[in-house]
Amino acid sequence: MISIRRNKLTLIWLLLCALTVASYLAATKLEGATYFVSAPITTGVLIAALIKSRFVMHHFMELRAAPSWLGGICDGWLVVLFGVIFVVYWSAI
Amino acid sequence: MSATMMDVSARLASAMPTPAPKAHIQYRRNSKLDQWICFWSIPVFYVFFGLVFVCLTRTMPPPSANVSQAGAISFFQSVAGVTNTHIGFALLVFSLGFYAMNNALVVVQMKRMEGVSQAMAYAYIVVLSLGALPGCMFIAIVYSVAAMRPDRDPQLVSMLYDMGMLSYVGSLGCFVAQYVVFVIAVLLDKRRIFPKWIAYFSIWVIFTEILAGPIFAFKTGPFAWDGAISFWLGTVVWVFWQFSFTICLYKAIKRQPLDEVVPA
Amino acid sequence: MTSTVHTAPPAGAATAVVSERAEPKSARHLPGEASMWAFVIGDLVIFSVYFTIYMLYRIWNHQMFLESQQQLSQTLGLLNTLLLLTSSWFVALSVQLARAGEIARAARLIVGGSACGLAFVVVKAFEWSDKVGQDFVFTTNDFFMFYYMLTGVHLLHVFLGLGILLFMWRELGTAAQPRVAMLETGATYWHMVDLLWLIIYALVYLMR
Amino acid sequence: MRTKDQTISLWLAPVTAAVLLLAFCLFRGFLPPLSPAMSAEAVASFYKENAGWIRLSMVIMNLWGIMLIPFYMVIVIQMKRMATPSHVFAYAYLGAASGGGALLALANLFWLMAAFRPDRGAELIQLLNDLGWMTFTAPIGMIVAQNVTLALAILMDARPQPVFPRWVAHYSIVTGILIAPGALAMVYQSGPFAWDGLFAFWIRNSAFALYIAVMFFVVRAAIRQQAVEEGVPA
Repeated sequence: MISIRRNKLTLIWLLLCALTVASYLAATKLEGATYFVSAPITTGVLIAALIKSRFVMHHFMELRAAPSWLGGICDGWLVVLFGVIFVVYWSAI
Repeated sequence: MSATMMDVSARLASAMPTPAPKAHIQYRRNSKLDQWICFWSIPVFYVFFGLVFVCLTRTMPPPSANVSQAGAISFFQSVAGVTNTHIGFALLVFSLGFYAMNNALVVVQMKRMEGVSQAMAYAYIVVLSLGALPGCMFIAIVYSVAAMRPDRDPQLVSMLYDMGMLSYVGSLGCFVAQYVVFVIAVLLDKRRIFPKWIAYFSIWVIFTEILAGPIFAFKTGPFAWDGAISFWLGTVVWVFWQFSFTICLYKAIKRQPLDEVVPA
Repeated sequence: MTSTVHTAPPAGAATAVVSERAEPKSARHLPGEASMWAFVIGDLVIFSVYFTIYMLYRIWNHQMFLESQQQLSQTLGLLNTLLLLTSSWFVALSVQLARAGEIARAARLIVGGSACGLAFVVVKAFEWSDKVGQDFVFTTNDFFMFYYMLTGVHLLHVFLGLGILLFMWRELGTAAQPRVAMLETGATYWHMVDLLWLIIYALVYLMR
Repeated sequence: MRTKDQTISLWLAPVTAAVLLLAFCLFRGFLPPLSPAMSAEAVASFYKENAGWIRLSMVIMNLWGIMLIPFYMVIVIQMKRMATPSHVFAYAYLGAASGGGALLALANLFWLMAAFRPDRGAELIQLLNDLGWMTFTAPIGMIVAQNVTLALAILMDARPQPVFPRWVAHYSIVTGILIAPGALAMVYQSGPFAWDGLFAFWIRNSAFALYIAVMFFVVRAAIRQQAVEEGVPA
């Protein structure tokens, strides 16, 4: 019988939730009531999102056990997408 | 021509182990000539389609959705001045007949599927016969009428301009229904007449079709009828799909055994 | 009619994959069907185009986006993210259990995953109706246009995913030997829905 | 017993043809056809003066024009009897027939709308009139496709006793060629290819009418042949 409590997936899930709550707190509690342009917050939540995406792909979608070309494509996609997002964001600040 | 066909069929019939119940049935098993004719009507149709919409009438990529009445008039005058709109749409209404042949081909292949009733095949041809009118024919009629008299009341020219583009880019339901019917049939088909991935690709097209819905609410931005999401992304995905689909269709006909009897 | 039968593949490709999986194998294994992965990658590319266009419109009118963003309910956004993460976790566990032959537990986890997915839909419906009640609609401004479009097209993916989860549940409940490849295929789709939401959440709700 | 409905549908064709001919004669805009060169005021006053006749004729066409479809479907059924490699042409014919029917219904509605409130602005009446004529005359692709697919199916029919005789194929093609210049009504506003011209109106419509008349006899023979083959009284 596979244990859910002592399972790597559960650990990953806890990490994902922790990162989510942390980004939520960072975005809503750090800088007062009015939203304004904030590169540190943006960078933080985007990096958190990148890590979370990678976790979901790697562990939930089981890319860690998949043929490496598929993992390569998916990691490449993440790099390109977040690269574009960062470049667009930073180009405006 | 008929003599050679009967000759071939007779040879094939004698080579076949199964006895045919009726004399005429053995003749129909001799070739896939009719399907190949219909298949090659697909590139012919899309060459016409591209020629008409991209080169002649300049409706693809679409003219701006954010134009004044004067802008609409000048669109028809500039393009219509050289009678391109007229000739383009005359070619289109002529070539639309090929479209019926394309769709019939898909029906025949869908009827070969196993584990799917023929309801999906019939639904496919009905939604596309319907869709040809709002999706293709209507802009041809409306734009020829507009280009015919650009000196009409500017309000009317502007209305015709909108009517044409909204029907051409915004006729969604018939095509969503086409893809949904196709996805259901392909995924349930036990014979894999079409590969599963073309069904999955069709799901992209469904989503991009849905995202053309907002063209009725926006005149500028990504959701205008000439917008980045509603038009450009949707068109790129659709062109990719159409290529893949045509290849799948080609392979499906190619793989069909000569002696196979497709259910009537 | 009968002549068509013998041309059909003997048992279907999916079962072949299962029997391959049943024997212990150290080699790397593609979870689910390759065609689903083609779909997932294409869908991710399509969404990347949406995200890029969103980012461009955002920097072109940064202040307005921030002001509009402030009208969103951050709590509901957080709740929905946690719901989808939990749902994904359930489904991932379910596939793991199904592979080990614990079919009943796997089926229960699928039910849990679907319940979280449904809760996501309910929260989303509540959030949308709340926004519409405050007169923030699709045409209000560019931010709300993207907000409704991105969350809306994602919601359609959720609906499709809930349908797929239903099929997975049926497979676990009725099939004598559930096809693991089919479960993996469905789970891959569902995790993609989760993945897309994580990015939408960061782009639409959180970033400043 | 599979030919009775076909025989009834077959006889619906001359009835429909008669009704369409009646509507055609009652619509003052057909004999002679309205010219695209007419000014907006002339078109508006035409609709004002003839509103009653236009409504009568177009309502008749509205009610009975689509009744040609059962006849077309008999042709589809006969095409499926042919010993062609597949039924692909029959389905193409079916799809094209439904597309063509939708266009006739739409053209008819434009004319009826123009006649509904003839005291509307002249430009609006002219617009509806233009739309009606363009929809009626120009989109010939569907009819041509019907004729071409039927012709191809007949040519490939490998039965020793073909369902339709081979000359029907050639005749269908010729009719298709005679109808095709209707599309040029989108290009020309005057001359033989305008919607009131020799080719786009007179030849196109007469070729179509004659074709339906000839096909009536051809289809009747095919149904009889089917009845004999299946041992059923026609």
